[in-house]
Amino acid sequence: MATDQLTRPADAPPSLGSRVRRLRIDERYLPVLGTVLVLVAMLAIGGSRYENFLTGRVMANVLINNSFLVVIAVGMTFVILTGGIDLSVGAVVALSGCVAAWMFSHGYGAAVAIPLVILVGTVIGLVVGVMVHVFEIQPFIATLAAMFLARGLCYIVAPESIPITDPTIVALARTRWGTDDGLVITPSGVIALAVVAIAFVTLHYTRFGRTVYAIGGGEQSAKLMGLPVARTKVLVYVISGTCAGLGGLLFAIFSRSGYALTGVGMELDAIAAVVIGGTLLTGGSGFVLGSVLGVLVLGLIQTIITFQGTLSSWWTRIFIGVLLLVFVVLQRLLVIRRR
Amino acid sequence: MSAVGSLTRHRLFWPVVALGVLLLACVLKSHTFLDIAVRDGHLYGGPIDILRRSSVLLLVALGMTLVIATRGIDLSVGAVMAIAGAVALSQIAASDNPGSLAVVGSAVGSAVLVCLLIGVFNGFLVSVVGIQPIIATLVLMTAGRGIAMLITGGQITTVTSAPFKTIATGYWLGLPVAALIAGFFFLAMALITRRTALGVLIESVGINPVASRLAGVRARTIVWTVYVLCAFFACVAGLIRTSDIMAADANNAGLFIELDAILAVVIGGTSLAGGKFSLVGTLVGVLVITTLTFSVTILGIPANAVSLFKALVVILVCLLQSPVVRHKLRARRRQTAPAPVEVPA
Amino acid sequence: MTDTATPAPIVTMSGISITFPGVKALDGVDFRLFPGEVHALMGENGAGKSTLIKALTGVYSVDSGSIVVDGQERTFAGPAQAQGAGISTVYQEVNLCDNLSVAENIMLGHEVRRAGIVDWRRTRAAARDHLRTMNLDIDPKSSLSSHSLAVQQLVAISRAMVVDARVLILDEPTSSLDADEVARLFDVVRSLRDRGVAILFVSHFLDQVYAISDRMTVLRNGTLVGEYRTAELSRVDLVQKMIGRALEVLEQLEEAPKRSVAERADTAPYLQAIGLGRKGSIEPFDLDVYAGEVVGLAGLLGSGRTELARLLYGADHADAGEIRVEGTPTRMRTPRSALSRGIVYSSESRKTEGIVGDLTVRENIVLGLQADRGWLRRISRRRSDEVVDRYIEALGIRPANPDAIAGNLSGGNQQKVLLARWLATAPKLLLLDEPTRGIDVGAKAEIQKLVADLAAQGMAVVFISAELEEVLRLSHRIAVLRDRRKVAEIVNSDDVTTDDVVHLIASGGQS
Amino acid sequence: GDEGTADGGGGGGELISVGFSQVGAESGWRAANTKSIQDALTEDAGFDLSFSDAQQKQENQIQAIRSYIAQGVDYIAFSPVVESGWDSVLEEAKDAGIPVILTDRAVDSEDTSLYVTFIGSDFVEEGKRVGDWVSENLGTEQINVVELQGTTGSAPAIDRKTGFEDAISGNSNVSVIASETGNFTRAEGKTVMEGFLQAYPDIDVVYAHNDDMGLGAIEAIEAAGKVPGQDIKIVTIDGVKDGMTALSEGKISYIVECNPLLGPDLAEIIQTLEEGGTVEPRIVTKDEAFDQEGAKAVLADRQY
Ligand SMILES: Nc1ncnc2c1ncn2[C@@H]1O[C@H](COP(=O)(O)OP(=O)(O)OP(=O)(O)O)[C@@H](O)[C@H]1O
Ligand SMILES: Nc1ncnc2c1ncn2[C@@H]1O[C@H](COP(=O)(O)OP(=O)(O)OP(=O)(O)O)[C@@H](O)[C@H]1O
Ligand SMILES: [Mg+2]
Ligand SMILES: [Mg+2]
Repeated sequence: MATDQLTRPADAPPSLGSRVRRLRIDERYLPVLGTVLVLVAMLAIGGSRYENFLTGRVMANVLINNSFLVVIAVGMTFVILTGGIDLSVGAVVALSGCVAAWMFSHGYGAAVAIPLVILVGTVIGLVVGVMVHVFEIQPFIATLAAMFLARGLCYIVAPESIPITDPTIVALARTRWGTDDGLVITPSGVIALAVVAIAFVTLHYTRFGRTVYAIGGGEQSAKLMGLPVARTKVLVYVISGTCAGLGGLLFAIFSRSGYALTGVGMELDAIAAVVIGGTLLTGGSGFVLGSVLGVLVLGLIQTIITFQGTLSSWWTRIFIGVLLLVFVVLQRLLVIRRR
Repeated sequence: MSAVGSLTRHRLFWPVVALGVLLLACVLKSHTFLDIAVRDGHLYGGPIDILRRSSVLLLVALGMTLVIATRGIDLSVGAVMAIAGAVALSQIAASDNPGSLAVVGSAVGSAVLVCLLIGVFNGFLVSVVGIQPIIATLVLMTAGRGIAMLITGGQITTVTSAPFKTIATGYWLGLPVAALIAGFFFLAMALITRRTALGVLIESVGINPVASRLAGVRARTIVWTVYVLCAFFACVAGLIRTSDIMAADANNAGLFIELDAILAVVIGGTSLAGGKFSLVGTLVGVLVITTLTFSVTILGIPANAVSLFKALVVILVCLLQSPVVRHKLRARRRQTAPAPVEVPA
Repeated sequence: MTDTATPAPIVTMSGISITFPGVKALDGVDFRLFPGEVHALMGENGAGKSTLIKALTGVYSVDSGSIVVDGQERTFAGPAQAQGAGISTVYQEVNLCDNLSVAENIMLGHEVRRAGIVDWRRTRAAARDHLRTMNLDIDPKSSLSSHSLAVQQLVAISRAMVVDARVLILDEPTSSLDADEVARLFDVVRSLRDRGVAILFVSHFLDQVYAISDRMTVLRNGTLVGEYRTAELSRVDLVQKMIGRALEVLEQLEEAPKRSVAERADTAPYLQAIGLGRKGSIEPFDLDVYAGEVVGLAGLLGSGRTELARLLYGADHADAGEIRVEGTPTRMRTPRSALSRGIVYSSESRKTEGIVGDLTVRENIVLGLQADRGWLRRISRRRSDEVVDRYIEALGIRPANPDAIAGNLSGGNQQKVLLARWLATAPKLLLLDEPTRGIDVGAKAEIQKLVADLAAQGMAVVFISAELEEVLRLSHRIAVLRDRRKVAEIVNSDDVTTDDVVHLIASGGQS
Repeated sequence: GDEGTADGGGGGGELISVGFSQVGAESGWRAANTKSIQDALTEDAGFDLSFSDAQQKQENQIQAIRSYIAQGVDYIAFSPVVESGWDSVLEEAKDAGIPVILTDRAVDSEDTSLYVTFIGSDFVEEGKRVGDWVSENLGTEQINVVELQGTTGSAPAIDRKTGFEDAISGNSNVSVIASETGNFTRAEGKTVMEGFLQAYPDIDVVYAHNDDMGLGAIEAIEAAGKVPGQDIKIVTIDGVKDGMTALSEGKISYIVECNPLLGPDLAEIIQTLEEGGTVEPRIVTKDEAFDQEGAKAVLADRQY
């Protein structure tokens, strides 16, 4: 696309008030657009380098393998949009997985266990929300403490990894809908997409969602505008916690086990996905769909590494770092060019 | 009364209390904990151990404080530590004479050089390209460890080199060299930031970058500089950590230290939103965290409960330190003894 | 209309006291607001006007005193509750979210919904209607940050109209509006008043206060001076009540003769802009500024005055033309390069581009000096005491405490701190963008006098103000801008009137 | 989208393609393990190896295995990060007809048909052998043992703890007075040991779950002015080169080996399967145990 389409016409001086001509593409979408472009480029490069890469099966796997991360990134998006951050999600995923495994191994049915497992996340989110809002503890620290807490509880609940044999979970893990050549979707994938859809509607079509953006734009202003800042701030952490709880459930389905060391560093993956998706960590600007793209980018990087197949452990890390770098720099340049 | 009041109201009151409580618990468990003995002209004992052990975290937190003051964050410090160790030790290991001062000197020098380059790279991404700090440094957090492993070939490089060993385990004037190094840099930075205008300019950039730029402050250069400083301190920390075990462990050197460092900075009262920072606060934060880690072993907390124990202490300190609780406590005190507030006209 | 007091006040505040660390912002203040009146709250910068408003709407909790709304004692937990009770407020600094669109800012919390889902089409339509009442024809979908401060101020006012309020509070709503917008706003205010809405109005423009208010309450130093009918209080008396003494500077200035610029024809201009421009922000223009001269920039909202000043300062990069300082071509890459050549710029948006909020007054004032010197050579405590004390004194910054946090100062005092920062660097060329915005009468006169004196001492000044009178009073030459283009330049003299300038603006320089 | 028969990127069509998913590169032991596998499954030996490092994340490993299935490799081998949670993906491999071989760590699947064989060490047994040695050689009088555990929750840490406890349970002379995690690293091994030395003045034996922590403990003991191997005895598991060196110097007293060199065995297993043969469902590697003399004997030709 031509750059000049995006610059404002310098001639035709507009009259009072209406001088800001609407851009063909809203500036706010640029980072997401950047993500899409780089994603397409990655697919193209991957497809040209590796056989069997651009197949339905591989693409489906990217979503299937990352459905839990999608859900977590969605929750994280809410928090980051308010200008906060949630470091506890990785540990909450582990905790709810452990609780799930513990409950199943103690004979509770899926009908009892599943809601409770998600509730674990909700409760931790609530604790964080109260710490952040009522006690004005910085989100980074409140969620870091929650991370230690959740991880600590993991060892209490499940000192060893516990397999899950519950028939519902097994069925959920096994079910595949789709075509024979591998373009399939799992119940987890469907749940993830549903969460994305709900989050999208919530963020863009409800007052709560708009308040989230407003808080990110300026908490003080939002307060003075008479918006329910307190409730909203607590709620975003509850949402993030709940998403992490659900993510933990999806992970438990994905791995059919609960393990205390699950999800170490997963919060960074989620944050990276959100940021790659074009959301600003300072809050107020970004889209949940961007976060989904961010997860896909991370998933694709991982896939490319596997397809490459010759990277040693250290080159793997360097490669991931370099791809991340190329990615953020490209995206940044795209955005600057368009400004 | 009012002296006590202003003391308890101080930002660092509760962290210091926490430190005291942890030390007390350790003494109750192990009565000789606080004893300091002189052995071969060196000081030994719990407090000395804590000082020596704080050195690594103090250095990392020192750089982190400055970065955080500019509204940034540096996740790559752990990886930088690993690289510093890998560069230095692989050089010493490759030399014919690992015990020579010159070899150690050049190894340390090249480690510092490499780390400064890393700092320049981080700073460039943040200040020039304009990438959000957490992501900009995430790049090296991931790749950096890979680079360190590339240098060591994935193995743990072990050497025997007396001069290098001195860095972490040596004593000078009866005090551990590591603590002296960290103390030196701490004092140097404290002096530089407060005796020159660097401190206030860093704060200014952290509080309002736009206004600072318009006021003529070299916002970009300052941000760039703090990342270089942060990498440098991480490098020194990495060398100490490496010298401590005389092995370059690319995978585990400084793993998750960024979280501890950030925690220390925040416990010390510096806000992650940037702006006003306190190096003394950071020192207190570092001592609290080091003592906390140390006390886990002394108190014999079961391995499975360590994380929970840490979480509870951190939450408690943060809660007590939070503005709301401090305000509540103050209000209660005022109710019991109402003091007239003098206001200058 | 409502001089024969309406029976019951809708808001009664009595004995309100608020103490901040080190400052008693309000001390036993009483205040009444009746339905169907426009009530002006008057006082110097830092008198406590904004604080009183924030006490009413629950932003601050009061130390003592009671607030009765509609006959009921109330303590609001925050603006949300106050809004619920029918009190709609436009706070002093524009408090909107600049990451959101105009429509969203207006309608936040009041979006048109169907089954809980926001109907954006109707919400935008509603926003457009509200904008129309303010005579603002901008795209509701456009982002708020793309508009100038003045437009943002109008948007903030539009937002206050969304609620069907019984009490409307406007804290300095007109500080960056020009005459047309103010007139428009007053039409709206009058019609609201006639519908029985109680309106609380704060402004430092005495003309406006006299034009719109029915009654006024005067505060000084956090204490109540009194409540008066506007019609019964002369301007001189009002000013005297506000500042506690008579004001002479103002008269002095009125008499100052407009200096002829002929005498400096032989010298070279201090700064010369030739074909300087930047795509999308201002078309190439020529401008000379001589030492000892005040060049005024006149134009409507968004005419490009700020953009022009920013180019001269290097805050934005010019993509055409060149700048010469004392005849030598100079590239203004960053503010620093301008600063090192003695050019300084005081921004119009002090909150985002001026004051460094969490630093102290002292640190803010010496920041410019310090930045110029570099980090290594810190300004000594003695030197900074000297500078800071001098400007606190000269500009009447209150509280006169160099170690107060600048962000906690009242709006007007922050503006003074900003001015002090630049004056302290002893610049050669002073670019002042709305330096008197939100400044009280006394201080405004002081600042105007200061500008005139500085020019007389040989400083070059570029002066931007939404108040044409002010521009006319101070400038030797006036450059007229329209639609981001310089359209005319006139030499000021006693026969130039505001009407002439308005005419020039309207005709685009074609007269 | 099948690209026909151009399998293996144009090399000899006879190569056996193997996908190997490694846990990570968290220790020197692991690096040796990786190297052994990469050295054994070379093209010269008739293999086309796809290697990937999961960086200690189970999700990465599952992703990698799925990816191998999509690529259509002939064999999949992997060292599971954790014991449980592999059923789904192993079922997928089974459905795709790809044999799976587990290396180093086992899975707890009830359905043993999901994988062909497991090759590696028995962690419980390792702990037990150390415990037996301590009990027999040192437990003749009252001794206090402190334990440096591996990463909390990890299988080797749990198993080595269990094995050791089993072995000493019969000997009332041996008591474990403290047990703390050192995360399998030297640095943490050292810090924890420093704490132990502060808190417990009468430590006789250190049992470290791997050599690295043991080496860290040596540093701590020396710094405290005591002599490792005499004042305090150290027993560990793994047998990496640094550990064996310390053992030969008498600083460590006993090491039970945990052999990382699984590459040749893995190659042999695949070759056997390729030729239609069968292998045992569980192949436990022959792990040696060394004392000072034994260490001196093998140290010279120790590869890792
Ligand atoms: N949050 C705060 N913390 C400390 N002091 C404050 C705070 N807010 C206001 N003040 C102080 O209270 C006093 C009154 O301030 P206020 O903003 O009410 O003045 P104002 O009358 O609105 O002035 P202006 O005309 O300049 O807006 C000032 O001295 C100010 O410094
Ligand atoms: N970042 C931006 N993006 C888009 N448009 C902008 C941006 N900044 C300014 N503008 C437009 O350019 C116009 C010129 O702004 P400028 O602030 O220079 O006007 P001004 O003459 O100083 O008016 P004011 O009296 O409002 O200060 C603004 O009204 C705004 O519509
Ligand atoms: Mg005010
Ligand atoms: Mg302007």
